[in-house]
Amino acid sequence: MASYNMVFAGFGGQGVLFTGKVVAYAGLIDGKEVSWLPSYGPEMRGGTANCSVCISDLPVGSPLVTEPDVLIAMNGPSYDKFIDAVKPGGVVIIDSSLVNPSKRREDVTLCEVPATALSNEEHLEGIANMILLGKLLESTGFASMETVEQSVQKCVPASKAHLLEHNLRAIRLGMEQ
Amino acid sequence: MASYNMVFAGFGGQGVLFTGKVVAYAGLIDGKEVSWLPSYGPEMRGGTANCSVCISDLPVGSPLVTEPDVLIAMNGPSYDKFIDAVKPGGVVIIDSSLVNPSKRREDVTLCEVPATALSNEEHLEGIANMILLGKLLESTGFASMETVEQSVQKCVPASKAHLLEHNLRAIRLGMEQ
Amino acid sequence: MTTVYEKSKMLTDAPMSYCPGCTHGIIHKLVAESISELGVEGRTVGVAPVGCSVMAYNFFACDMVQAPHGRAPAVATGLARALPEGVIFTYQGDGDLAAIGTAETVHAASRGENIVIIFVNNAIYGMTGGQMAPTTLPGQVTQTSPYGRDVKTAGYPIRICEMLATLDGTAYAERVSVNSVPNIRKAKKAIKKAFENQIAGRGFSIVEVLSTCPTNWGLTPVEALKWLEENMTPYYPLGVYKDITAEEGK
Amino acid sequence: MTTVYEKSKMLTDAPMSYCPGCTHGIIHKLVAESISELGVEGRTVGVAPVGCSVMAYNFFACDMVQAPHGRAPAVATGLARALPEGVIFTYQGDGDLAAIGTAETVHAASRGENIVIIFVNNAIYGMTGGQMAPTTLPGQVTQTSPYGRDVKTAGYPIRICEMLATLDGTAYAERVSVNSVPNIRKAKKAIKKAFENQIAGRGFSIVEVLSTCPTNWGLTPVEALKWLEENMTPYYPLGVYKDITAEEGK
Amino acid sequence: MAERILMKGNEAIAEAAIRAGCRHFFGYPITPQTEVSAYLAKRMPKVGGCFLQAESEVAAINMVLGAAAAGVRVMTSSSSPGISLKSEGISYIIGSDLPCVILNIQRGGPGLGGIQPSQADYNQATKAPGHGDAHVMVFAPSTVQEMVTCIFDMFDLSEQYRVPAMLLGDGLLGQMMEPVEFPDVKVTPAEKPWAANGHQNKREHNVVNSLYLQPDQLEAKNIERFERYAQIQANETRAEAFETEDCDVLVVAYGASSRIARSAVMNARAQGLKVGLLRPITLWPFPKKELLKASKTAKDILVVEMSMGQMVDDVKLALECKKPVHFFGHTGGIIPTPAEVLEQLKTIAGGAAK
Amino acid sequence: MAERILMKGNEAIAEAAIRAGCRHFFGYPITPQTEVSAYLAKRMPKVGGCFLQAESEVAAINMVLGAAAAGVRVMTSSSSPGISLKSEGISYIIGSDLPCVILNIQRGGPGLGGIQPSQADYNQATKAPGHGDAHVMVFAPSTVQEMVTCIFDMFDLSEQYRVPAMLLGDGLLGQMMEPVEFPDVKVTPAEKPWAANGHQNKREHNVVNSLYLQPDQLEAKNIERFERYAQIQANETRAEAFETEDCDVLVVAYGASSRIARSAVMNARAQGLKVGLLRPITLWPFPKKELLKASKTAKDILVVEMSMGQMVDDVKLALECKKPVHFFGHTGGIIPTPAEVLEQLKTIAGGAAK
Amino acid sequence: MANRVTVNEQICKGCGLCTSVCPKKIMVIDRDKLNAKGYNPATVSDIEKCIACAMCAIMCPDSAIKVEKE
Amino acid sequence: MANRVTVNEQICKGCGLCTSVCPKKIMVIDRDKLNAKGYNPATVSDIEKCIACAMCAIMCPDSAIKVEKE
Ligand SMILES: Cc1ncc(C[n+]2csc(CCOP(=O)(O)OP(=O)(O)O)c2C)c(N)n1
Ligand SMILES: Cc1ncc(C[n+]2csc(CCOP(=O)(O)OP(=O)(O)O)c2C)c(N)n1
Ligand code: SF4
Ligand code: SF4
Ligand code: SF4
Ligand code: SF4
Repeated sequence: MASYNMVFAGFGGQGVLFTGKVVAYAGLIDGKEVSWLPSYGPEMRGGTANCSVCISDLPVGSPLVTEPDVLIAMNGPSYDKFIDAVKPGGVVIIDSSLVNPSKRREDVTLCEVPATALSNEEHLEGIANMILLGKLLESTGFASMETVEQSVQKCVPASKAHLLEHNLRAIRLGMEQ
Repeated sequence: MASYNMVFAGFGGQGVLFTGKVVAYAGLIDGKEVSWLPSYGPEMRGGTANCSVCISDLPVGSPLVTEPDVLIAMNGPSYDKFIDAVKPGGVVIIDSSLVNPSKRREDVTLCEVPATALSNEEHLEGIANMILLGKLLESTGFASMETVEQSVQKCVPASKAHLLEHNLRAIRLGMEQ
Repeated sequence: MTTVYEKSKMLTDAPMSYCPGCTHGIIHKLVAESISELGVEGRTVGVAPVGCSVMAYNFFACDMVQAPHGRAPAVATGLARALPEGVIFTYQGDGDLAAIGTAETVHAASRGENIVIIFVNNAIYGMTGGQMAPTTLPGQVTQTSPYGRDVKTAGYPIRICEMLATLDGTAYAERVSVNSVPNIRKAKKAIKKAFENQIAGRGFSIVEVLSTCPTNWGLTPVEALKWLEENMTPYYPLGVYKDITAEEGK
Repeated sequence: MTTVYEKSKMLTDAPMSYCPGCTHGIIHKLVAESISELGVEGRTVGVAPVGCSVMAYNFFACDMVQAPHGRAPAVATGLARALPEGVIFTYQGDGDLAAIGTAETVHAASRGENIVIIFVNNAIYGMTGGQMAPTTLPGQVTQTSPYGRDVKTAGYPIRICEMLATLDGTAYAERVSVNSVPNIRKAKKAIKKAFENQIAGRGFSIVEVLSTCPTNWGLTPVEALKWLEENMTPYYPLGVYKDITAEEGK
Repeated sequence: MAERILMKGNEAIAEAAIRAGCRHFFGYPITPQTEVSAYLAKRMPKVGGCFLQAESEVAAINMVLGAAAAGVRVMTSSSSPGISLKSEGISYIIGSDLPCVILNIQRGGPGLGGIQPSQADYNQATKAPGHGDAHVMVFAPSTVQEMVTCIFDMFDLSEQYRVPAMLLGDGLLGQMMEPVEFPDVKVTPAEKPWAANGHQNKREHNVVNSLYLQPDQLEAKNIERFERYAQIQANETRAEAFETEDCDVLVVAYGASSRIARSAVMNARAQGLKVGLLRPITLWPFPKKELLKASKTAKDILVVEMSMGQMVDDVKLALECKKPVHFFGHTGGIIPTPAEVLEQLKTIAGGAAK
Repeated sequence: MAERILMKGNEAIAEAAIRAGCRHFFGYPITPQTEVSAYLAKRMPKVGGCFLQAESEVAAINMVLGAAAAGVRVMTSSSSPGISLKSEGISYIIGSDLPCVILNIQRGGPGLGGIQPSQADYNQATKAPGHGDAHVMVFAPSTVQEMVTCIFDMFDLSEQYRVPAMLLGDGLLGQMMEPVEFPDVKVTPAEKPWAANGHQNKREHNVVNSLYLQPDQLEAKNIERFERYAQIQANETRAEAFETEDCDVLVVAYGASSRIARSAVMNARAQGLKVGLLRPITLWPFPKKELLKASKTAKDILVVEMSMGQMVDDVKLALECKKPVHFFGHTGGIIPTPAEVLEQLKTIAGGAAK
Repeated sequence: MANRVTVNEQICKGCGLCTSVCPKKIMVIDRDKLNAKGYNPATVSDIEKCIACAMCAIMCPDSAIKVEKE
Repeated sequence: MANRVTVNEQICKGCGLCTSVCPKKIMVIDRDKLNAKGYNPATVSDIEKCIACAMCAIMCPDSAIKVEKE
């Protein structure tokens, strides 16, 4: 696949922007052209947040993904908002602890991961997003695990380096789902 | 003469703008096209003041007179500033109590009226300008005395109506010079 | 059953766009209740600022005008001059009123413009994501004072009521807080009094309301109330800074 | 023979553009003498306003920047931040400082910006031909208050020193007058002190100088001095409104 | 018709505004338009109107916003630097679809520049009166009398289209006196059901606003406004043609410089040169069809402006670059003379003859 | 070359400014450019620089004026309404011949408008950044990397020509992250013998000023400045041509919309349509000769903008109206999609084929 | 019969301000419920203890609470 | 020998401020002279009476006066 156009969406605070950044960085490490674009503005507060990520062999045109190949949805409103836009044949990954997919599409692959529940069980509180990232990795192979590890290292600020291992464990957990 | 392009110049306070206005109003009363344009800005304060007046049978183009047919100069700097611009054959009227015409031109008619001295003698203090206006009237005939009388009436504010007769007397005095 | 408390009719049904627990909402209620109780909804025109309360025009059930950032007092002046019978108020944040709008605020006060200003001081720029405001406390961390407000380079907070009280045109200036029910009750009295002044043509009234911004302070709504009390009130003492009716009474 | 008084070397030879008897010229002298006596001409940068003193850049023999109307304190802030060793001052009229420049003035003060402001209060807009200023006295006739300033519609005069004294960032605020030789001597002391503050890095100093505008007041220069004394000083009391060095001294 | 009296351009505007029903004026002093304020400060109290000197141009334009939102006829006045300061407010007024009248009695720029007459704010007025996709109607009268008639039209059209109207004058027109008479018309301001003037518990609450956080709503609003712009462009262009029927060279000039150009054209005709003048009275909308008509026989176009040449592009575009467009002008406050323009005309006519 | 890292456009600009020797920043918060300030608030103290949040945009631009007058490299940043507020100050900076860098990370307008990406301040930036005969250099990068290179150039060119430089970005470019690397160049700011930084009793006193009360002096100053403008127009135009050699339809687009246009062109080529893209990098000076070259084979031109169509006129003028110029765009914060542009290209190519 | 406290659950943002001021500690956040906007709304745990002081309602920024007295 | 007071007549604007403060009333406007700018300059009528107090010079807005002491 020459390019991935992904949307990461959820409530503010769930780490969807961070997840997108890790993915974009992985693309960069692999020498691809990448872009990351957040939604911004007041609607972010208390509302939903989302970002577009493009990974491609060619320079990225519009960084705004309007027809994603991949959708990661961490809450119901986000699922509802983006599900229709997903390209036929695309991949949709949801945190099934939070999303109850009202509408189902036949022409996309739906991966339901109870990420929040899992994170609580596995003492990975607050990083359900990384579990979903693992699932993304597993289902699309957009990068290698080594690349993603490096990427996480880049993205986790020095002050939070102690959380690195947690993040990686969550990703691995997600890959197994 | 189809048109008069005049410059009235002197120190601020000598009434050159007012004189110009009386002349312009006279033109208006006679059914001519007229314009009046003051110099403006900070240089007016303590410095020289001047205005351009056009009287014409045709609509006035530029109200700024750069080549006057008529120059009324009430102080030395004004004379010096404008004398070269006067059209050959033009009329130059000066208050000879205040202006000592350093430079003289052969190709213009110079009328020297000791207006300030006269005004003091004749108890017409402060309206030397009107004496010069009389001279202007006499030497160019740009309007009739009746017209000018009406014009002065228009221009003198109601609150100063008592000065009207003084003004007219000054004009008549000027005509006799 | 008798109703002890319910939503004011001067508020529309539109859900408010504020963050959970943001006291902007409380202040909205007090303004709405005051106008309602005075029975002047029909001739009131409010001016919304640029700030988190930019959409106040959707929440108040009176006619509303949205003003450029900081210019609400000027817009209100235009309204007040055009509508001599109008009850004109502005609702402004601290960035809006005390930074970009300083000149408009000072001059509306100095002119004794017959308007009410509701000044919401939350010590930060809420809408744009938490930058330093003129009212940000010394040492307070914000997006643009990441090492804490350093008064040596970023200057000192401005106490608006104290400053405006020096102006002859100011009829009434009081600082209140909405961090507790008793304080809310006092705030309500002050706001209502400001509107009474306006209706009586007494001129410029400002009520400065200490308010929270849990989101940009990085606190829970309840923690934010406490932070306000412990940090803001010492710097911004509550009380009446000017009141010409009191002076007249003397 | 010993020279008792002569033109300051900090003034250029350019003849001043002020009207005859306008006290702008006296204030220029005091500024120039202060800088000269402190020996800081070489590192001084002055900011000229928009107003009759717009061409101050031609009269002071130090580096000068001409600022947009009212923005001299902001321009001075840029200069002060760029030139930590610089001695930065602005010279502003009342329209410039107290009307359009209100926000810049208040915030430069509030920031404790290390600059000197020489504020020439002549109760009118001189340069534009005599319009009402924020400092125009109640009842005073100007081009835009032809029936006398009516405080009900045009508002009240602003007392800048009193207002700025409420700000923590203000180091020094004094009001002086140049209507007599003794007052000129006091004014000189105040201006020099402001510059001393600047050099010592004490922050924001403002000296408000009551000044005449014979031209637009419609008075002779000598009458104008008297008018100032009789009308302006009662409304604008001379004196020190803030002085952190005095407070430190206590 | 009433008596013709001599009046300064600035004062005539002020009087015209009052007669056009304007009872609210907010301004800040600046040369060369101070007479507008001075006149209204005297007159407004006599007619029960409001003259207020604001603390700044920024405050003044926002007072205008407030008064316009309340539904009254309102005007403000300034000159070049002050108009720049107003540009945020103007953009808001446009975005809020409010009517009002704005005067720009231009002076030399950029920066503090000078105070003598200039036409160097043409681009700002016609292309970018503020940020965003935004226009105001721009009127450029060339006589004191025309200033008066324009003011009446501006109040009416501004209300009709809910687009602010700007009078682009200059120090020459503002300061000069000319005979003027005031039409004796009855003014009927438009109904303003959208005004924020108190709902009196009789209607839903009105909101005057330019914020649309949803891009599709903002786009729709802009498209709707551009439809009104298109109507204005179709119906409200104004220009005067002078001696254009058979002209070889067409001069295009507006406002003060058109007066000079007109003299030059007359002198040129007197010398046998076939030249004419097209004088745009509206600058936005630009009078394209009038220009096309006037330039039919012309081989060359000469644009005369008191700027470095800002209208030139609009002339080229209107003519689809089909004729050579020359420029002559002065800037910084220098007023071109008829003789200079005549000189240019001779050179061009000479070149064209070859 | 240094490492490529992922960075937001706004942050990359801020970092680039620091590396280009800028140690003074004055700004006022506004979406969507707040990251510039946030970044510099953190970084400036670490490099001994000055980050100051001004009380308003008006104050900020005048602080820039002061710092620039003192001779240091200085930058300010805002978005559409804030740029309008700065227009008086910008005109003063131009009139005072001071160098500086100004960012406009555009959002939807007019008025408060919206906060989503827009390109509707094109006219303001290129034709009327303030009153008077005035221009700033306008750069319109289209990637985060290009933002960085532009910033370096802007500081240099601004000093070289003593003309302010504006980066005309938008919310999309400001908010997105892309890989970027910072060139490792040694910066040498120009000598500034004119600076008002204290004469140290070693030279005559310097004056930084834009006032010239004598019209002839003001005109002379303007003419001298326009000579510098002419040099800039001759030497500093920049544009990128993509697939233009044999194109039937040429798309012209800058900044964010050029990215979309580029995708559309690639897709169109894949479908066999002969289309190309000319992407102006400088908007003023407008890259005329580059456009003429790129459009040689083109029968039609399509301008794509995030506005109601503001660059269209410049394209027409550059081509002397010799080719049909079509327009497609969205405004108000809507970002056009490559598919929409492709659709337009097909229609035009179809029409052209007929 | 008890007093009545009605929480508009769709409007409530679960901020907890009401719970912090209730003198009887009967206003609580309902962790088991989630409204359409994703918030856990407030609810009254034991209405019998309610004294209809309306502190909760006065404090609620979103006017989500109505209090009626017996 | 007397003190010396020099008035720069070309710079003087004849405003009369100096004359108004001279304690000896010896600073006067010379109505018979007119400088290039059209002003009657100030002059000292009787230098012998001058006490070199420099009041005139301090008051002069145009720095037109220099005072030297014996
Ligand atoms: C001219 C202009 N400058 C800046 C902004 C961006 N802006 C929007 S809201 C805001 C500050 C809001 O803070 P505050 O007034 O304290 O209100 P709060 O959001 O805290 O309620 C700013 C700077 C703008 N919209 N317009
Ligand atoms: C933006 C702007 N607005 C207005 C003006 C016009 N203007 C020039 S000076 C001035 C006021 C001068 O009054 P003041 O500051 O009191 O100084 P003074 O002339 O009395 O010394 C004004 C309004 C201007 N140049 N720029
Ligand atoms: S950002 Fe702060 S002020 Fe704004 S709504 Fe949220 S909590 Fe309230
Ligand atoms: S107008 Fe007034 S302030 Fe200005 S120089 Fe003349 S007297 Fe002085
Ligand atoms: S205060 Fe209001 S919004 Fe907050 S939890 Fe209680 S009912 Fe809900
Ligand atoms: S004070 Fe100065 S300017 Fe005035 S009269 Fe005396 S010497 Fe001349």
